[in-house]
Amino acid sequence: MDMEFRAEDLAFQAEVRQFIGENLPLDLQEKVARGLHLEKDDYVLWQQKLNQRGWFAPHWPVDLGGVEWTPTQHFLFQNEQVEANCPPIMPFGVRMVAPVIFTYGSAEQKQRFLPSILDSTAWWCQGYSEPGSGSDLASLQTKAVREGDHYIVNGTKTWTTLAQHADWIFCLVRTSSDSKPQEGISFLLIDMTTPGIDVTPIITIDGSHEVNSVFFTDVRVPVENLIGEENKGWTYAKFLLLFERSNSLTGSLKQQLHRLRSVAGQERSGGLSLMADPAFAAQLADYEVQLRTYEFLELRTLGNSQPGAEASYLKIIGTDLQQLASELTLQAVAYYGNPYIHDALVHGYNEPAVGPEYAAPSAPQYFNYRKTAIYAGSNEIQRNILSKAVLGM
Amino acid sequence: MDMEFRAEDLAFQAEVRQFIGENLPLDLQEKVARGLHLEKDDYVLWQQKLNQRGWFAPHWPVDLGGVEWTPTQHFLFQNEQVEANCPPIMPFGVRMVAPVIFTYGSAEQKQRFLPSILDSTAWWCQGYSEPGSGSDLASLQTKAVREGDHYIVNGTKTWTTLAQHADWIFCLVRTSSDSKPQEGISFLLIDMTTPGIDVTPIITIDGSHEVNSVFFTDVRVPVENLIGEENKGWTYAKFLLLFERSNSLTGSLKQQLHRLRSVAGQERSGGLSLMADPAFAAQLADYEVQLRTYEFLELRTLGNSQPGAEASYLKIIGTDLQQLASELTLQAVAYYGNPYIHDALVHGYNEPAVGPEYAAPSAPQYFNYRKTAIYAGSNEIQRNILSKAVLGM
Amino acid sequence: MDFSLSEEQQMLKDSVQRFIRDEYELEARRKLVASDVGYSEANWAKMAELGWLALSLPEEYGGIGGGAVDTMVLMEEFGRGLVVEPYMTSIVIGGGFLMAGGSAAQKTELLPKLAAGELKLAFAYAERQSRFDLNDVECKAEKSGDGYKISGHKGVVFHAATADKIIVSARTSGGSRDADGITLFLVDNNCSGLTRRDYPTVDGLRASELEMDGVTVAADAVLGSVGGGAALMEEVVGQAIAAICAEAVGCMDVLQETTNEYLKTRVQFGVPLSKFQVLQHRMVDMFMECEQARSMCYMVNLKVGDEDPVERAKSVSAAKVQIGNSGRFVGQQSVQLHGGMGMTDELHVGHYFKRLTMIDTMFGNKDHHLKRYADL
Amino acid sequence: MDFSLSEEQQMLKDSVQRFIRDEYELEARRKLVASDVGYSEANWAKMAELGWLALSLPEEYGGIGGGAVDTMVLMEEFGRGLVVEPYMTSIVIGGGFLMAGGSAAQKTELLPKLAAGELKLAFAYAERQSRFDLNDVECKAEKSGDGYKISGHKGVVFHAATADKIIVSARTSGGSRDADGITLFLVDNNCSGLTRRDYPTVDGLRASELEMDGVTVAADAVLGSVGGGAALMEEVVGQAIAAICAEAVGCMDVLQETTNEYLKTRVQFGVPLSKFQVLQHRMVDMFMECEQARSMCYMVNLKVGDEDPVERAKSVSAAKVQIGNSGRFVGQQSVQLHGGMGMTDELHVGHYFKRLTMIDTMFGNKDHHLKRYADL
Repeated sequence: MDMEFRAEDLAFQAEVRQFIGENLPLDLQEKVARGLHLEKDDYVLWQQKLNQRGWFAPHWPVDLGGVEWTPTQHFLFQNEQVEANCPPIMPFGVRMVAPVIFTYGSAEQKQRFLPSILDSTAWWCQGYSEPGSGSDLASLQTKAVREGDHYIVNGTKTWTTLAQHADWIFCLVRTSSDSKPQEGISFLLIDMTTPGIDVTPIITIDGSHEVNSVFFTDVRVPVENLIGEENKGWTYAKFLLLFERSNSLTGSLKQQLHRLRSVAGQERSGGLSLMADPAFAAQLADYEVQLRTYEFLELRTLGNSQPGAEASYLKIIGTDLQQLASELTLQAVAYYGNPYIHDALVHGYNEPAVGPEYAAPSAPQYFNYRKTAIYAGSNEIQRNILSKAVLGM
Repeated sequence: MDMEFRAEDLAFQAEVRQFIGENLPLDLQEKVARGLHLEKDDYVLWQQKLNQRGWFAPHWPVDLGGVEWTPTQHFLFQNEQVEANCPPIMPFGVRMVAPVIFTYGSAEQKQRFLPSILDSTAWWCQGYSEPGSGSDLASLQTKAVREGDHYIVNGTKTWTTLAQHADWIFCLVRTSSDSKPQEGISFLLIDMTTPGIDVTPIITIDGSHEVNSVFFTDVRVPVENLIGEENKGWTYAKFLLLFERSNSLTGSLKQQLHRLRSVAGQERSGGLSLMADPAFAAQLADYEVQLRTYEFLELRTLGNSQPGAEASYLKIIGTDLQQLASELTLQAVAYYGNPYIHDALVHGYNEPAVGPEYAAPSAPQYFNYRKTAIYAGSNEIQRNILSKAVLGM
Repeated sequence: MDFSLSEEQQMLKDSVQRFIRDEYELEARRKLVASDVGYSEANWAKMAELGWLALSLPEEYGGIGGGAVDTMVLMEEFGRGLVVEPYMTSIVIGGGFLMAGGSAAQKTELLPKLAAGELKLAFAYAERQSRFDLNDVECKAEKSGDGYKISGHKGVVFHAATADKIIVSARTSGGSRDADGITLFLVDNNCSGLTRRDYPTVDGLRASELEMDGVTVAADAVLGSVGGGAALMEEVVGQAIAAICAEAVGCMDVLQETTNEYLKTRVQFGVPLSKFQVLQHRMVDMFMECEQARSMCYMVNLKVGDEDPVERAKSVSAAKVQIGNSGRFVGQQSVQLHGGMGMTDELHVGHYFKRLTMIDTMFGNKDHHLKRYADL
Repeated sequence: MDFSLSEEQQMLKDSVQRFIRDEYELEARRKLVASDVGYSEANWAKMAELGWLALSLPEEYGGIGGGAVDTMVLMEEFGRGLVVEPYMTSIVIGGGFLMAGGSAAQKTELLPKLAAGELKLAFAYAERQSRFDLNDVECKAEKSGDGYKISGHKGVVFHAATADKIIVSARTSGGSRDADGITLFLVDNNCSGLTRRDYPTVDGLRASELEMDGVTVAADAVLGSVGGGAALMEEVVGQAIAAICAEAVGCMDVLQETTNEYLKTRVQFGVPLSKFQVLQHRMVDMFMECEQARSMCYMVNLKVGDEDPVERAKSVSAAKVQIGNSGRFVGQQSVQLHGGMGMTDELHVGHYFKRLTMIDTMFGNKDHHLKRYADL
């Protein structure tokens, strides 16, 4: 057991820092630091920079564009990104559908889809949830009926994050209703420009447009867009869910903590900094202890390249902490959590801020982050999984 | 809506205070205040004093020895008792079996059993739980088989509080296994001196002997000791459980708070009183707010003479607070929660205390109070009840 | 001791419930929130007509002379309806200040108008540095001739844009955080030297930042005694907290009922969600939080007029702590148990959640009041 | 970065597990607890023989030269067995003080005996008023000839009765709570002027109150520098906390496993308790607390030797907070989920619960360390 970073790790860290310093535009960095809304172009710009350096898909197989990093290097890489306020990577292509494609897809599919994911020219979204299928994903009803060389897809997907930007959607569809719900599901890749697809925004309680409903009416999808075997999609779906849940959160939690500390340092209470208020200081310390615990919990699982049950508990604990940090930040800004000027959350807003500039995103982020305990399998579902998979109950 | 005590209420309160002042022995009062173990004689003494004044069974029908008090008077009476560190009333006779007897018993049973409950010459205990029947009380297996004028009882009861002092036990026994578990249960009153009854102590984690196992081997119980109808005992059992759960806790919670404040006022931290420590002060204030909430929750239900679902939520919230107060007290005494000298918890211990005198009962009480969330239907069972009875889930 | 409503209170409750049913369907409210002023003048007129604006005001000035419990009955139903009209700022706070500190002339002039719906008031007290301390006042009022010149900033002044007069706390003597030396002024909204920046709030209300640069007021604009504003604020803000607790209880009850209903109808894994024990217990916890919040709401409304200032302050702070904790739990869990649907602007769940979140902030959050309770 | 055990550590772990299996069945432990000295000298001799007493001591003085992680491996298994021998006080703390502050003469004389099981040490630091502040020391040591005269009280000194020497913190200068001016002394247990009152503790250990009335020690009884005891205590108590965290992790894991097993076998309402979703989720929460506690246990044992004192202190306090919180939850819920059975002295559940409760108190509870963390 040891915690040392070896010399080559430190050299790697320095290399990453230098790269970020030379490539991340300052205004983009500021946007991230201030918690403002990011545009599609913001994500794409940074993803392409990373790709030019060969660092966009480090977890992919090397022959497809991945890098042979040690777990420590992966950890350092992600940490540096977040510390430096780089835009987050959109996971739907590179971290979600790509592993499915390179694990279960055909040679043609790999050739066709992976390059545009790597260079971020194709934006993907995820067609899993449906209005009637939330926690019970396997009850999904979107139908795909084979007609010659095509599937005809009908149904509705919902909570589809950033579908408004998407070129492609990966979908779970029902190709058979004969047996157990899980057994009749297939995994389809669908071009968003196909006729019959309709994207409708869902405005969430924070006032933002992040998710959508996607309606499919007689959408014709070529059979070559089927991943693996027909009716075996549940296997691929679960594989992907593990990746979705095992997203490392230490970095973004630290970013939230930096912001919280910065806000609290500027807020006043009884003529002093809010940091000097014993009740607030105790809550902050408690949060920091929990975050440190989470970090070491994550580090302990670093070695496991194939995420298992720990994906579920990291998801539960990590999202609890995301919510807690956003709550403490909202508490810190006191009355200035009230003002809501939608445009103030966008970079380039030219009016002076109402109250302190840092206050504006606090309430929207708190409201928005309620989603984290719901999406990718609610935290209740994660506990169901753990009680069965780990505790054998 | 109003919170005023009327003039007659205040006069009543003064009367109760005067009575306590004139009748409660000082050494008994001190024993209660210090949280020491009480002997059987301590309970009996105070119960008999109350009975002499006609105040031992105020909730009974007037013709049997009760008093026509308003809910406010009941509240004031109990509050004064606790504020003055009177010993608690042992509920098994007067508050538990007696209402069953005067509601469902025969005239003969009333005549035979109620007087000795009133004058505390008979000590009762409760034969409900069994080793295999905890939360699932209706699964009980103790059998009573009719043989002429007697039932022959065989089986084991457990967690029987203070059975070592008991003259009588009221028991749920199985008289039929034909139908649903609830339908074959009968309610028997059993003389503890009957041959075939064996009482074995159970030592609990705090080191005390409060509960027992009671073994029945071919115990002959006259049929006239059956309450109501054979096989209908579940109805009487549920009636009694409501009384058990609707025990008012405000008074004893306030007593715990007094003790906690007194302890914290004497403990030092950083050269000051522990009360001046911001973290401790915040926890204490939080507890006081919760207690005040509980008090008003209880007051709101005062008017309901027949306790219903509120018995369950008062039980959950009240026992949570009992546990929390005992935990804060243990925290307050710091290292002096460690020493464990069994005899120091008994009045009349002549050695000097280890550390401050108030510290000795802290850890035992904390450990002992874990029972409160388990007994009388665990708090999980109470939530099951509420979700069905109140929320219709 | 008695926790039941009088016949008049029950009638008032029924009457407000009818109003909510008729005027406060979610779509109707959404339109009000999106409108120019952010609420409906027609509703305000109706509230005047129904006597609600007069409810808590004294009979000798055109009021009905109701007490805290009457206001509580009304506010609870306003909470259930997520009412956006400025009742709290104008009647509970504005009216409260006039009753507690107004001169005979001020009462005679203003209270009848308030009761009739012809006058609206707002209360400007928070400042950038003040956090929740009412006595942390840097805004200055200097003697100028017979009157005063007020300069400084006030933040997050609810319903300032539509108020005729704004009650402003300013320092006439003493240091930044002294209790002594704070004076309250009735300032005309359109007076010179006053700049307002209006904006919507996350929970669908309106508020403003005020900049005062030598706003001139006459001596009769002083509300209460010169330098004695702290005690007056403590009293009236106590009443406001008691009222907002009732609003919160209304919000919580709706969320609890709605969520319970949702769990019974939403089927997953072949059964209604209400059959999952974990969700049953969560609902029980929500239910218990509602009952506890209601208990403290009754408590504070019965005690807010207590003569002992320590007992009064403890009651107010204890209630605010409980309401903050209960509101947080019920709000968060309502969203969680609704799953994705709870995250949408389309359902009313999120709107109640947001309102409850902001109620915790109003007049000091739970941390502030816990500390205040501990210090009393 | 690497969180796996070395081959030697794995062998050590196996060896302790065998010892626990053979010697620490619940009944055997119960007898030790009820015995005169409260533990087994035979076990102590066996620990010496197996090299465990020498594990953390330096090779040049008869030790094995192991690090914090080695001690962690051992202590975790001791936690699983609820071992009552005075390893923590004698070896981790006593040995730790000698290594960190002992003179060459003290090391040469005492460390080999410690490693061989021929010497036991205890540590007397707490006082009636000190709460968890190591530097709140009123016990006085005054210069007397070449040596010192020590007077004062020390409370809850673990395993003092069976220690040969007691390390005592006393004030040689400065005010009651100054960090400067505290000196540590090696005091013979049977010296004149020292009165001991011995008693059992709630978790089955032994402790004593010490009264010192002019206890005379020579100059070479000073451990470390005169007046420099605070830094020495900070260092060694940090190591002790790292070790006790491992013990707690062992306790928690046993409780979690036992409770899970119990739920699977205990049938109520016709099904095992493990089929109730509420209990499933509770068990998951217990499991997650165990995993979190283990993570922080690794963290603190890897960082307790960090050269940066702030980082070291933060690591120690953060770990103690997490262990306190996790231990409280796991302990309380183990009893709750065992129902009535969990309340009995007969089952081992309560014994682990009591030990975890007292571990939270040792060297400062979670509140103390949360404040210390915040202040760093």
